[in-house]
Amino acid sequence: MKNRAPLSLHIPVPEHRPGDAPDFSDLKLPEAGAVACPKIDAKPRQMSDLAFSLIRVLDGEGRAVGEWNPKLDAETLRRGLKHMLLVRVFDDRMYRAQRQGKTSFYMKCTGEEAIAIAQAAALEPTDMCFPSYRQQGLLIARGYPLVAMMCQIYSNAQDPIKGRQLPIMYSSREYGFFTISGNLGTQLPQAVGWAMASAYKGDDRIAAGWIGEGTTAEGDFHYACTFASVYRAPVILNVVNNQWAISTFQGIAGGEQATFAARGIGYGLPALRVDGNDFLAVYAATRWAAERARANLGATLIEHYTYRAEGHSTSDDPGRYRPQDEAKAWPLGDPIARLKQHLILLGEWSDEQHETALKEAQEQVRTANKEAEASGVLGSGSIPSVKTMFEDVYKEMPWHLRRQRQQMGV
Amino acid sequence: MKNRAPLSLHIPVPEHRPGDAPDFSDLKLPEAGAVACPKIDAKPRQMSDLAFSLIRVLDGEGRAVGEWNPKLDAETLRRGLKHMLLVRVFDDRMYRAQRQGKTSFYMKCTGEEAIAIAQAAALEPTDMCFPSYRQQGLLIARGYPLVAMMCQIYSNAQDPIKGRQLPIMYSSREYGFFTISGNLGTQLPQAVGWAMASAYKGDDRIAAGWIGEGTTAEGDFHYACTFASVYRAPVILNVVNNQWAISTFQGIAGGEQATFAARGIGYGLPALRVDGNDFLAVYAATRWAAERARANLGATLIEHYTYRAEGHSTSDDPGRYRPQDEAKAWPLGDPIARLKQHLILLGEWSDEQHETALKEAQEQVRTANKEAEASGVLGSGSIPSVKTMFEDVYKEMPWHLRRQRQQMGV
Amino acid sequence: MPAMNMIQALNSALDVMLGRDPNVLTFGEDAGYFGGVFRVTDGLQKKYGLTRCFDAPISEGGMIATAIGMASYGLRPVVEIQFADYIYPGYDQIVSEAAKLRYRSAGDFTAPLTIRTPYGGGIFGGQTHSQSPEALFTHVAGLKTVIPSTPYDAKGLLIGAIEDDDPVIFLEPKRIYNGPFDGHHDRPVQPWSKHPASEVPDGHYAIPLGKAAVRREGGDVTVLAYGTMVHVALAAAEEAQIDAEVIDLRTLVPVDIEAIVASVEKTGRCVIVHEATRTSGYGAELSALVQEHCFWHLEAPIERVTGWDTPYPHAFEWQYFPGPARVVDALRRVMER
Amino acid sequence: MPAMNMIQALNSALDVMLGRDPNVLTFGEDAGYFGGVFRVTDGLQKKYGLTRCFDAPISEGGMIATAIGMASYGLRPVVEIQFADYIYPGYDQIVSEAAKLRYRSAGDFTAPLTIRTPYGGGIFGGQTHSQSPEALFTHVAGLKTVIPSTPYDAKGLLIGAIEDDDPVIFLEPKRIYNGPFDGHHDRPVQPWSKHPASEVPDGHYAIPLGKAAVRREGGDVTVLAYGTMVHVALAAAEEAQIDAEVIDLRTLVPVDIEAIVASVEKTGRCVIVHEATRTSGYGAELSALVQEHCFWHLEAPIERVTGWDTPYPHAFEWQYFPGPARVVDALRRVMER
Ligand SMILES: Cc1ncc(C[n+]2csc(CCOP(=O)(O)OP(=O)(O)O)c2C)c(N)n1
Ligand SMILES: Cc1ncc(C[n+]2csc(CCOP(=O)(O)OP(=O)(O)O)c2C)c(N)n1
Ligand SMILES: [Mg+2]
Ligand SMILES: [Mg+2]
Repeated sequence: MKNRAPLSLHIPVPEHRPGDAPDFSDLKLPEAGAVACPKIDAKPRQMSDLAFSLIRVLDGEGRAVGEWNPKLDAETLRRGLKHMLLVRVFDDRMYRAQRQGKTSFYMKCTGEEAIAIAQAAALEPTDMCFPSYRQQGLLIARGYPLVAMMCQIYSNAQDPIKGRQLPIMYSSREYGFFTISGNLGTQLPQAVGWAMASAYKGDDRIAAGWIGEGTTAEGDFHYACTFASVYRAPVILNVVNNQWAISTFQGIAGGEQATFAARGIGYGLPALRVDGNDFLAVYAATRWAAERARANLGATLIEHYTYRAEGHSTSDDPGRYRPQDEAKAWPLGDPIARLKQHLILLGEWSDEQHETALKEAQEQVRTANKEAEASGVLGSGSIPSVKTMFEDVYKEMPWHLRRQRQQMGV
Repeated sequence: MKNRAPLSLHIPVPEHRPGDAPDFSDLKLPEAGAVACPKIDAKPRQMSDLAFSLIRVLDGEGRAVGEWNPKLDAETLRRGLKHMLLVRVFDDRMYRAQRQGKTSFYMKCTGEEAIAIAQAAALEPTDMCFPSYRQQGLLIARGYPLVAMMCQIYSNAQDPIKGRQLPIMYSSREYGFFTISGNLGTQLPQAVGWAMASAYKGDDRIAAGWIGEGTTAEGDFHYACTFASVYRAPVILNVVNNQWAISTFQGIAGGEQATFAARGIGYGLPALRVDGNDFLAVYAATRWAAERARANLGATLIEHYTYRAEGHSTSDDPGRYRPQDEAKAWPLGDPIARLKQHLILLGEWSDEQHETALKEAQEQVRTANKEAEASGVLGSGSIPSVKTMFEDVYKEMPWHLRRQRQQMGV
Repeated sequence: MPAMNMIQALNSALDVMLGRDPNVLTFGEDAGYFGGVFRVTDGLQKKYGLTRCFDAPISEGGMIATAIGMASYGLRPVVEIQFADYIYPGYDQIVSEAAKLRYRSAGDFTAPLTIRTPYGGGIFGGQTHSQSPEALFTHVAGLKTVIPSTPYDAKGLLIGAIEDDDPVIFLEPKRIYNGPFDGHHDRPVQPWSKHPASEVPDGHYAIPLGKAAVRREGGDVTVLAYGTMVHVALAAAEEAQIDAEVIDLRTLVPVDIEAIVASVEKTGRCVIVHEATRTSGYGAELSALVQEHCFWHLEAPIERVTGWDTPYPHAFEWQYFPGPARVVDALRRVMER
Repeated sequence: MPAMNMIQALNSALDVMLGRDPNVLTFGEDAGYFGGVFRVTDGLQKKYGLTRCFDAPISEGGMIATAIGMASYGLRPVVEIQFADYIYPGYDQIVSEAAKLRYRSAGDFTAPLTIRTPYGGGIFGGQTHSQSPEALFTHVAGLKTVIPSTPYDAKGLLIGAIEDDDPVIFLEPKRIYNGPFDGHHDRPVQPWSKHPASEVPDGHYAIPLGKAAVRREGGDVTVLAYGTMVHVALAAAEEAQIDAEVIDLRTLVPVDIEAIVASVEKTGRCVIVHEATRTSGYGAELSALVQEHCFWHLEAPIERVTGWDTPYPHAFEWQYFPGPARVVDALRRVMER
C-alpha cells in the first residue's frame, strides 16, 4: 500500500464561476419524446432507466411529442399559461415591494413556474400539498386570493396568519396548502404521514410534497422515502432540482455522482426525471404518479430538472457565485415562452392574446396590491392586534402566557 | 375517481410467525460464482446489478468458485475459522454470565461471525472501525485481550472504560475500534468524517462502519451515504442485513421493495450484496471496496445478507415473533460450518483439528473469564472508584462537577 | 376494580381510546405484533388490526414527522419512542414542527399527537437507557409535558393527553412500570398490586393536564417531584420524620403554579427532586418560579436534589440515582435553616 | 489596532487558527466559495484552499456527525450552522455523541469540535431566523456553551473554543454582527467602529472559557446577561439611573459562579436578561444558582426579563424583543423592594 498515492479529499466545484462565460454545452439531454411511458402498475425496477434520463414532451419547435404527451385540451393549456404569467407578475411586484421597504423578505420562483402550475392542474383540487417556499404557484393555480398572499407578505392586520411568519410562509387548509416551514425538508415526511392517514381512512385524496435538490441531504428526505416505500403511501415526492441551493451548486448535494431521481431506486420507488421547464412533461409525470397513488400502488419520486433563474431570495446576489446570465444560457429555456410557442403552433394562442393576458395579470396584481397595501405594509399601517401574539401557542392559553400578556400590558 | 376502490394502508408483515413452519423456499438465490467481479475503477452505474444479486464464493459442496474467489492461503483461512470459533465460544460464555446474574446485559452475533472476522482480515490493522454492537469479532480478530472485553462486560475495576457503559459497548483507539454508541446509526456518518480526515491529511488509512438493516431507516445512514458520495470519502459502509431488528422483520425497514444494497445506487456509490455467511465472499467484497477506497475512488456500500440466529439480546425471546428454529432453516447455513467444510475439502483441516481448535477456544475463554471475574462482576467484587464518576465529562473538571463530587462525599 | 401495574394501565388507556375513537392509532419500533419492548401495546394489533397498531422503521424522526402529517389530516396518533434516550433524531420535528404548527398557521393546522416514551434510571440501563430529558421539552413553547407516577394517573393522564388538542410529550418512569420504587434498591421489589393507586377503572376516565396532586400533606417543607421521584420523596419524608408536603406535579408544562404557591406559602421551605442532570434541569425552572412567587415566604434556600451533571454511568447506578438518603439530607438542611 | 465588526473579528479568528494549525478546517452550508451568508468565512477558501474551508450539503446532522468523526481522528473542525434555528437535525449527534464521547470511552476518544451558529432576534427574521436555543445545550453535560458580546471577545472566545479540547457550542448574536444594539430600534444604527471593543488585534489571542466580564460596575443590583442583551442591559442601567452592575457571562457552561456570587453578595439584588423563551430558559438556572449561593444576601426577588413563551412572531419584532424598557421596569421593581 505504501507505494500508492496518498489519499486526498475531493471537494466538488461547479464548472463555471463569476467571470466565466455560461456554458452548458457538455450537458447531455435526450430528445423530446425519446423516453417511453410505462404502465402505472409496472414494477419500479423495470423503469429504473427513467431516473437517469429526462422526460420531455415539448420539442424545440414547440411540438408535443412522444408517449408522455398528456394531450391536453387548449383550454387547460391556456389556463396554465395564464397562471404562469400571473405567478411571474406577482413575483416581480412583491420583489419590488421588498426593495421598496414594504416588507422584510421575498422569494421568487422565476423559471420554475411550470412545476407548481402544471402539478396543480394534474392534481385534484382536494389533494393535499406540502410545499416548500417556491410553490406559490399552487396557491395561485387553485385560486387563492392574491390579496391574502400579499397581506401575509406585509404582515398586516389582514394577514391570515396574523403576522406570525416571515413573508411567503403561507398557510391554507381550505386550499389544501400546508403551512410552510422555515425549516427545510420537514414537510416531506409530513406529506407521507398525511397520505398514510388518507389511506388509513379509506379516503381518495392523495398528498404531494416538494423540496429542493439541496434539501435532499436532510434526514427528512430519507424518512419520507422510507415511510412512503414501507407503507405504500399515496403521495408524490417532488424534488425540484434548480441546480442551486443559495450559493451552493447541486454537486454538493450529490448531483455529481447520480441524479436525484435515482435516489428512489434504492427504496423501490418509481423514479421519474422530468424537464421542469416543460409544462406538458411535468403535467404528464404528475398525472402518472397520481393515478398510480390512487390505484393503491404507492408513492413516486419525481425530480424536476430546472434552473433557478434569479437569486435565492431578496437577500441573495447570484452574481457573486455563478456566471452572469447563466439563466439565459439554460438550454431548456423558459417555461412560459415554451408553452406560449406550443399554443401558438396549435393555433390556439397569439402574441396579441399573450400581451392582453400579461396586461390582465398585471392589472390583477396591481389591484390586489392596492387593496393589500391599504391594510398596511410591514412597519406602517395596520398590524394584527398585539394581544394575538400570545394566542395559538396552545389551544387554550395557559396561566403563564396569560400572565406574560398582562406584563405586556395588552 | 369516485368509481375506484378507496385507498388502503399497507402494513408489511413477515411470511411466517410463531406456530408456522420455517420456510425460505421462495427465496431466490443466485448460484455461487454466478456474479461477475468488476474492476475497482468501474463506474457504479455499470455495476448496479450487483445490488440486486448476491456475491457468493462457497458453493454447496464447499468449493470456492467464480470471479470473486479471493484465493486465500490456507493459513489465513484457518486463522479466520479459529477466530469465528473464538467469537462463538466467547458469546456463549458471556451469555451464560448474564443468565448467572454476573452482568446486566449481553448481545451475541451468532450466525454472523463471518462478517466481522473476514472483514478484519481484509482490512489493514490500522484501518479504523466504527462498529455496531454486533462486531465484537473485529476486536477478537485484532487480538484485543478477551479479559478486557470481559471486564467491560462486568463493569469491574479493570473495565477499560471505568464502568461507564452498558456491557458490550467496547472502545479501543489502540485497536482501531471506535467507542460503541447505544444510539443506533450515529457511527456511520462519523466513519465518513474520519475517512474524510484521513484523506484530508494525505494518510493511507481508510475507515469502515457497520449498521444493521433496521438502522438504515435512521437519518444517519442517509448522512453517511450523502457525505461519502459528495466528498468521495475512503470508507466502507456496511449494512448487516440479518433480517431482524429486535422483533421487527426487514420489510419494515424497506426490504420488501428493494435490497438494502440498492440504496447505494441513488448516491452513485458502488453497491455490493454479499452472502454474509460466506467467509470468502465477505473477504473478497471487503478487499475490493478497500482497494477502491485506497485508490481515491471513494466509498462502497456493502449489504451483508445473513440471518440473526439467536435473540436480539439477553432481554429478547425470538420465539414470540418468529418461527422456532427458523435459524436452522436458513438456506445460507452457518458460516463456521461452511468454512470448515471448505478447508476440509482443501485437505487443510479435519474434524479432529476442529475439535482441538474448539477446545483451545473454550480453554482460552475459560482462563480469561477466571481472570476477569477475579476482578469482580456487576454488583459484587471490585468496581471502579466512585470518584471517577465525575471525570471525563470534560477534560478539566469544572467547579460544578467538583462541587457535586464533594456533595457525593468522595 | 382490577389491580393494574403501570404497563397494564397504559395499555388499558390505549385500548379504551382505540375502541372509542377511530382516529386514534399507535405505532412505534416493535410496538405492533410484539407489543413493544415494555409490552405497553401488547395485544392491541390483534384486537384492533394491523393499521391501528403497527411496527415502525427505526426512525424516530420519520415516526414523529409522519405522525404530525397524520395529525394535520385529523387523526390522533400516539407514537411510542422505545427509550427517551432515542428521541433526539425526532427532536427537530418536535421543536420546529409539532410545537409550532398551531402558532405559525394561526390555528389553521394543529398537531394533536402524543409521544409516549419510557425515561429515567434505576434499571442498570447505562447512559443510553436511563436519561431524563424532560427539560429539553419544557423549554419549548407549544409542547405539553406530562409524567405520571402511578397506574391510576398513567391511564388517566394518557387518555387526557390523547384527547388534548396540543402535542404532548408523555414521559413514562420505566423504573416504576412494574411496582413503586422508593430508591431502596436493597429492599425487596414491591408490586403495584399492594398500592392503592393500582386500582384502575376499566373504562374511560381522563385526568386533566395541568393539575398537580398532593401526595402527602405537611406543614414544614414542600417537596416538588414527579415520576419515580415522588415515591423516593415520600419515603424520604417518612425517614426524615419531617412534616413535609409532597407534591406530584404530573404535568410539567403547563405547571400547576397554584398548588405550588399555596404549599410553599404555607411551609416557607422547598426541596425540588428530579433524576435529570442538575444544570438547566426542570428543577431550575421550579426554583425560579418558587422564589419569584414566594420570595417573601421563604425561610431557607430552595434545594435541588438531582442527578449529577454526568451521563448515567452503568457501574454507579445507585451512586448516581438521587435516592432517599440524598433527599433526607436536603430536607434536614432546609429545616436547619 | 484595526477596528473590526464582529463578523470581521470572527473571520480573523478563523484566519489565525487556519494559519497556525493544519488540523483546523471549517465547513458549512454556503461557507466555502461564497464565504457564508453572513460572510464570516469570507476569503478563507481562497486563502487556504478547497479542503480547509468548504461548502457542505444541507444536512446539519451530517455536518456535525462528520465533524465528530474528523475530531476523533485528531482534527479540530469548526462547523458553521447557518442559523441556530436549524441546528436541531444535528441535535442527536451533539447530545448523544459529541457531548458523551470522552465520558463513555473514558477519554479514549474525544470530540474537540466547535459549532458556530448565529442566534437571536432583532432582525425581522421571523420564528425560524430568530431563536435563542442556548438552554437546550446548557442542560447537556459534556458541552460548553459560549456567547460573545463584542468583536474583541468574539475573536478571543472563538480561538479559545477552537483550542478547547471539549465540544463547544459557539452562539453568535447576529443582531450585533455589524454594530452594538441596545434595543432602541428607532434610533440610528451604530457601527462597531465607534465602540472600544472593536479594537481587535490581528494576531492570536485566546479568551479562556468560563470567565465572565463585568461591563459596568455598580452597587445596587446585579444584571446577568450575555450576547445582545449585554448592550440592552447597559442602556437600561443608564436610563433607569440605577447603580447597576452588569455582568457579561460570555460562557454559560461552565459559568463563572465566583463573579456572579461576588456581585450579588455586594448588591443583594439580581435581574437576569435573555432573549430566549422564559420557561426553562438559561435564566432559570441562573436564578436557581443565585438563590442557592446568595439566599441570605437577597433583598428582593430575582427577576427574569426574557422572550415570551411563544415563537418569535414576525409582525411583533419589538413587542417580543426584551428591550430596555422592560429591563428598566425590572430594575425599578427590584429596587423598590
Ligand atoms: C434545516 C435548514 N437548514 C438550512 C436552512 C437555510 N436555507 C434556507 S433555503 C436554503 C437552500 C435550499 O436549497 P434547495 O433545497 O435547493 O431549494 P431552493 O432554494 O433551490 O428552491 C438554505 C440552506 C434552512 N432554512 N433550514
Ligand atoms: C436511535 C435508536 N433507536 C432505537 C434503539 C433501540 N434498539 C436497539 S437495537 C434495535 C434494533 C436494531 O436492529 P438492526 O439495525 O437490524 O441491528 P441488529 O440488532 O439486527 O444487528 C433497536 C430498535 C436504539 N438503540 N437507538
Ligand atoms: Mg435548489
Ligand atoms: Mg438486523
